[in-house]
Amino acid sequence: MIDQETIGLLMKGVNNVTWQSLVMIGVSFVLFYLAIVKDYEPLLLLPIGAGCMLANLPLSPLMDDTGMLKILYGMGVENELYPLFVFIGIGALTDFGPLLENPKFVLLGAAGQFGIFLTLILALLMGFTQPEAASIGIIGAIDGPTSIYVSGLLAPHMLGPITVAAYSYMSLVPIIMPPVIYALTTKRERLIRMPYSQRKISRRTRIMFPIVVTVMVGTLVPFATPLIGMLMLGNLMKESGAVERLTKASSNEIANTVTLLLGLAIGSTMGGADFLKTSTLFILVLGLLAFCVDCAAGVLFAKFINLITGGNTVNPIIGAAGISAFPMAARVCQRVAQDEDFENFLLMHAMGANAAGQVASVVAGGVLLALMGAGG
Amino acid sequence: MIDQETIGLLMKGVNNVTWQSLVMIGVSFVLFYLAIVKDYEPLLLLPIGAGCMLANLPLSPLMDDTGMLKILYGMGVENELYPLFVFIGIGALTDFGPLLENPKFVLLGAAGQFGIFLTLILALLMGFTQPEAASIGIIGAIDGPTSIYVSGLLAPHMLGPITVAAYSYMSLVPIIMPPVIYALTTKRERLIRMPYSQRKISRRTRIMFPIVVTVMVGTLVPFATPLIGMLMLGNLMKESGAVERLTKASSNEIANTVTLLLGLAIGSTMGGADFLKTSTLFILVLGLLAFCVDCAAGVLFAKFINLITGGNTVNPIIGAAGISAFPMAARVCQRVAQDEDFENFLLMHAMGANAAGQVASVVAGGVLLALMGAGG
Amino acid sequence: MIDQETIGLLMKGVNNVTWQSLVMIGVSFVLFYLAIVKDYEPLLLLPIGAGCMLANLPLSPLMDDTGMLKILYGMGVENELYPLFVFIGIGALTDFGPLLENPKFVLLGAAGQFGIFLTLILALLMGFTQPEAASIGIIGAIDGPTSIYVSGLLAPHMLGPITVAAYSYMSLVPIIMPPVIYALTTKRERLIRMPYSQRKISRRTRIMFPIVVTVMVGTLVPFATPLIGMLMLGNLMKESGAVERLTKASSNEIANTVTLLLGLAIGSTMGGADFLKTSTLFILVLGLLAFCVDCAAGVLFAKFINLITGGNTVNPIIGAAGISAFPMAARVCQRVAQDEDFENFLLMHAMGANAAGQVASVVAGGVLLALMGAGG
Amino acid sequence: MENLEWGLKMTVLGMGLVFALLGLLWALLTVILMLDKEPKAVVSELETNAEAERIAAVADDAVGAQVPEPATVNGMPADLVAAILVATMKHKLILRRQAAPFMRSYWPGSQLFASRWVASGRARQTTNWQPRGK
Amino acid sequence: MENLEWGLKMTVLGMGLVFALLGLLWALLTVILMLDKEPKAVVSELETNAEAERIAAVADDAVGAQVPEPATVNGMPADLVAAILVATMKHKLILRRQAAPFMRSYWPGSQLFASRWVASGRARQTTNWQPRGK
Amino acid sequence: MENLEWGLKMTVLGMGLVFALLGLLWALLTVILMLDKEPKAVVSELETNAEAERIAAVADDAVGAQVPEPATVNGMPADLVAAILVATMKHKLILRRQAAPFMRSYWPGSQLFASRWVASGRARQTTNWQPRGK
Ligand code: NA
Ligand code: NA
Ligand code: NA
Repeated sequence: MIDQETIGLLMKGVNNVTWQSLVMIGVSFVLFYLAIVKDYEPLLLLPIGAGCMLANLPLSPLMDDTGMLKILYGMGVENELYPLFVFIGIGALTDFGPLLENPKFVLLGAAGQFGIFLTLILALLMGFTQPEAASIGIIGAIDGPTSIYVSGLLAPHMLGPITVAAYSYMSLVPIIMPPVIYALTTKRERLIRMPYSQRKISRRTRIMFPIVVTVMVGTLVPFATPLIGMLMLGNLMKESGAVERLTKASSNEIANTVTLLLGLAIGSTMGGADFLKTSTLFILVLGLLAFCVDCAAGVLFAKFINLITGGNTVNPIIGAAGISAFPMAARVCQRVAQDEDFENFLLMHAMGANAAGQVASVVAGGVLLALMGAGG
Repeated sequence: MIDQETIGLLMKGVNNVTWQSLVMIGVSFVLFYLAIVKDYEPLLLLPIGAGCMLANLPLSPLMDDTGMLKILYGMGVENELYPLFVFIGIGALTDFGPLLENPKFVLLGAAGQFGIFLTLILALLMGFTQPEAASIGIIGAIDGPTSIYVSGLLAPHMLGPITVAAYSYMSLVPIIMPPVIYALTTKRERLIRMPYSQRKISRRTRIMFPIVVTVMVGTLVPFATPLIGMLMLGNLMKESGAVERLTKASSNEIANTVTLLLGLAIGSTMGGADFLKTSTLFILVLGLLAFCVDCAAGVLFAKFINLITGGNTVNPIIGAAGISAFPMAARVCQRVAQDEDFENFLLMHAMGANAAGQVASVVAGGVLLALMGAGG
Repeated sequence: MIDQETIGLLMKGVNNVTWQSLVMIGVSFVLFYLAIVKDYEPLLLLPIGAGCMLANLPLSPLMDDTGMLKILYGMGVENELYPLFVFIGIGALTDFGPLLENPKFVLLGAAGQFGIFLTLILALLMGFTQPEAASIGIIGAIDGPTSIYVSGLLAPHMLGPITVAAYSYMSLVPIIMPPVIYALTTKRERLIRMPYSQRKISRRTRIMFPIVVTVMVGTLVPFATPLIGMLMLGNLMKESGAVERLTKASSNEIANTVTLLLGLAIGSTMGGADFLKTSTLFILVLGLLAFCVDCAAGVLFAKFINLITGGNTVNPIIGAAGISAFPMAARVCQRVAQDEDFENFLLMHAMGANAAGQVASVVAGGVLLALMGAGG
Repeated sequence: MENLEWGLKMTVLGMGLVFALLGLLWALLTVILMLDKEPKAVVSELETNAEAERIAAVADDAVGAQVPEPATVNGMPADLVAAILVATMKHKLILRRQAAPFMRSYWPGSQLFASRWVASGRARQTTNWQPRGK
Repeated sequence: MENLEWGLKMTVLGMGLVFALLGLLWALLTVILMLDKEPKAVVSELETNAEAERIAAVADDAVGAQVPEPATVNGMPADLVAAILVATMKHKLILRRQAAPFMRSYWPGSQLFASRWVASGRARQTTNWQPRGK
Repeated sequence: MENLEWGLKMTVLGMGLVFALLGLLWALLTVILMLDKEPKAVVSELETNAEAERIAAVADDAVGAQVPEPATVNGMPADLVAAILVATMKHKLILRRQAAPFMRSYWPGSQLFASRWVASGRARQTTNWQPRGK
């Protein structure tokens, strides 16, 4: 009654287990560990881990052409909808006030993008193609949605490791930044206090900021329009104070739903065949390097400002905050400063640099896309 | 190293700025001003402004075939999903009790749709095509989702100005209605008091109302089924009291999300080439006229009732409330009445007429579609 | 002026009323009655009723190829997205602790799936095709999303009655279960008390449970991966405690929205031509039978355990809880037990069997799909 | 001219249909309400108004429902007018009560004149006032 | 007949597989729980029941989880029964305490019989009881 | 080598553009701020820090914003450090006040050092601090 054929069909699942799928399921366990036990960006890494696990189960119907994970991928990763929605939510919760009070800090944000390009060169030398190298470099923006957006356009086959790297390293800010700062600054520099001139930012200016940035960046770097446009849309909704319902929806319901779907879809790209390559290891290493170079460039640029202006007006610690991990990078800078002198309060300055880093990393992403479009 | 070609590519954005796009970005600033400073329907006009701005930035990737704004348009404007979802939310927050207590007021709602057809004639005379004229007329429903639904079917190329007009004029209710009322009524008429016979509306009746309306209107005017069906679905969910979770979701999470996406998508239709025509100006003027005619027709019809019945039982002020701007039109009527005699309380009567206007404008939308389908 | 043609077009709606559509609108009223007055799963049955009503109105534009109901169907029923999202939400609110404290109860869950297969045989004998018979049998899982998922794959033309049956019978748990229990147990058996050994379940175990179940079931029955994967994803998010935002979104915003859309889409499949067949009656009767057989099998299996182990350690009442209507089935068992002896507390044991029933019915759904794929 | 004719035809047909449909609705509602047999009762205008404000306040939460400009009466803030009004009505009530005292379940105007903002807050507290189930 | 045969085959295979899979799950869970080495403790039925009610109350929020009819015991409202029950148990406790007094961390039944509605409210307050992070 | 050249070109162009764009932004912001003509005022570092904490706490709600490890200063919990700090600053203030008493709208440090968690709670209370409309 139970014939050979039936047994064969019933054992189909077990027969299709491969060592790659087992390893990838192990990788998903690592992601669960990082997310749950180490608390590394659990909102992203847990769904990514789940997507990875479900995609690597043998013959997973979720990965059919009409499977859920494929549909989720098509719904928002392929067309870049998810990262753009996430950006609306981020914009709705980011206060650019600290940057507006000290607009000169925008340059620190620019300096903090140097890691992108250095890593790009290294990746090229390691044999990655130009779009791949650019995608690896963008990890140096230390900005999840930007990394997903850019690499989704340039090298979708590397989306998995790049996203995992971007979000993991965002979580490693408190671990990676301090040694870089200590290595590049003297105690005397770290003790520099920065007096604070408060300037009341009018509501008009707060509302004009997102509009001006969108029009300026969008006109000069059209490739950056989606990223900067959505970030600034969220900010405009917040600062206008007129659409609280939409602001709340963007930073809560929409952000939560999209994050879950995004994580699952990204995780589903982590198939064994694509992921288990030495290139993945290189991506992780290069991404980490990009992050360190970002911090270093920021610190050195701050020192360079001091050199130029001939005074000790900028504590180089805050140079390291010129990345997009807002507001964590700023907090870590404050902690490093306070470790030297617990009456030294740099947080507001660091927040300014950090907000600049948020804008700068989006701009850098757009510039990278523009150069790649122009490029080669 | 930086060759001519690269520079050309980098300047692509600036080179593609056109005067039309600049003007349209200016229009988006006007929309921001109306939304934020004047508080005109900010939930719609702010996202519309943002969509307009982002669509008119040079070479905006958001307007590519796979660009976010195009996708949002396809997701819910092209297939009319957004306005229908918005209607579920409106139905979930509309209490038809005042209408049920005085069902005769439904006729005031009918009178308030006269502007639709008068404007249609004027638009025809100005040279608009028949579907265009019908779409302009529907602004006279003073009902955002109905206008979007009808013009999305008949004249999608005019969706931008029609939607902006519909929502702007909804906001102008407190400014436009009073002079029309004053012009058409005598002081003696405005002083008419309307005693109120309260009737307890049973829960059964409240639940039967949306079902009866849906079946009746849907059977007689199939073109109105989507609009009336969704409005009444929301109301049924509310009155049933059995699905609070869904009622809440419809009027909050879903409504907020859809409003944001709808606004962005509508804004994205406002390309310079389509928008910067004299026809846009005509649309705005004719829409305003439609609104005024609605109010006037309602007031005159109320006076006509008094004439027929030979008594002064209906204060003609409430005739002006027979439009769909619920509950604002009713409130404005109450204020006008109270300006004459601050012990005159018409609000409940006006709310009845207003609820009727909500139903009537949906019916009128369906009738218009039916006649256009039948038409010509 | 109003010519024959115009009148004909205006009467189109009325002319297209058929007796089938009238009957189906009547069916939708019955669904409203069950949902609102009898409080039978109103979250599902009210939207299903609304979908049914709207789909059966004459010439309903909602049922066009680009009509809303068709779109909602394509968005989540055709590709099975809705039931899978619902499962994430169910997983996020299900506590498998009672099962973990008494893992032996998993077998009661297995026994509670017997109705599926018995009904399948009966349906075959009545002349249904094999996929149809399997779809009818799955009503015996007494699990809405599983029923929708399986029958959506095997017999989408029967989705309407199967879903209605599944959710209605879930609501009938308090009415159907007690007589079955009384019929198959003696008073002495119903008086059996079950002492409770509490075991603290570590957080590690709670987190490992969903992962282990997913990997095990997914590997052995790939067809069950989507169902079990989403149920366990929700549970993992909950138990991890690290992604509260996503857990909340899954069990609230997402669940509510999807439930509304799912109900409307399912309702829209209930066209007169498909629904008004004797087969629909058979489906309803067979589904009810499946449910009764489930309960009976659970009770008998519990008695069988007592027979094997030679003691009266298991109160057979809790055998009836081995279905997926969590936690209602468990509560009904507790009430039956307390009706005999109001100091008899079986709830925790029954919850264990009930949680097992939840897992088992998903496994049974996957097994059924696997056998059908293997099958015939 | 042809267009004008078509437009006039649309207007006649359109307004005719709208009136016909809403007239039919009126008839249906009247029948339904007759089945209900709920008694009518004349209630004070102040109470009716407060109830209407409550209903309006719930609807204010709808997308596209404008929260209106602060109400003014003859240029005075509505709250002030309301206070004057309540005082006036109270006075009338006292006169009426003195004229013909009798027991009532509640005094007309007892709910006073709740400003829209108060009414709105109250409405939000009590939005889910429908008892669930039967 | 062919159909019947196929159906029986499905039943045997299907139930066999379901039992086999859940049996395997039983084995796996037993192993996992053995690794945990958490001690077992006999606890009062009342406490267990209250805990079970709490779990059920959380699950009640799931879509498709019926909120059941109000519980009755032999036709009496469950709350009344619960009160009687608690009184009975308290009495037993006192007898037991008098017989053999000793210190316990908590008295059986100390949490009393929380009605489902109380339990439900409590559960909602404490839904996020899992500490975040480590 | 060709790749290296391309990479260097990308780096120069890329960083050049990023700096150019942000420099332009700097210029624009400066112009906008000049139009504002809001006065600058030197404020106490403690107050500034508390304000910065408030801003950071709002941003913590963004997806992808890590809630950081509990802050420590030289291994001591930040709260303890804050307490010491406040005491120290208070002492300084007293000394300063004794040296040159004068009226100020508020004392530097008067808002004290709010720990991040306190600041966070406050921020959440006051998130919608922007007045609606005009
Ligand atoms: Na960055
Ligand atoms: Na209207
Ligand atoms: Na089941």
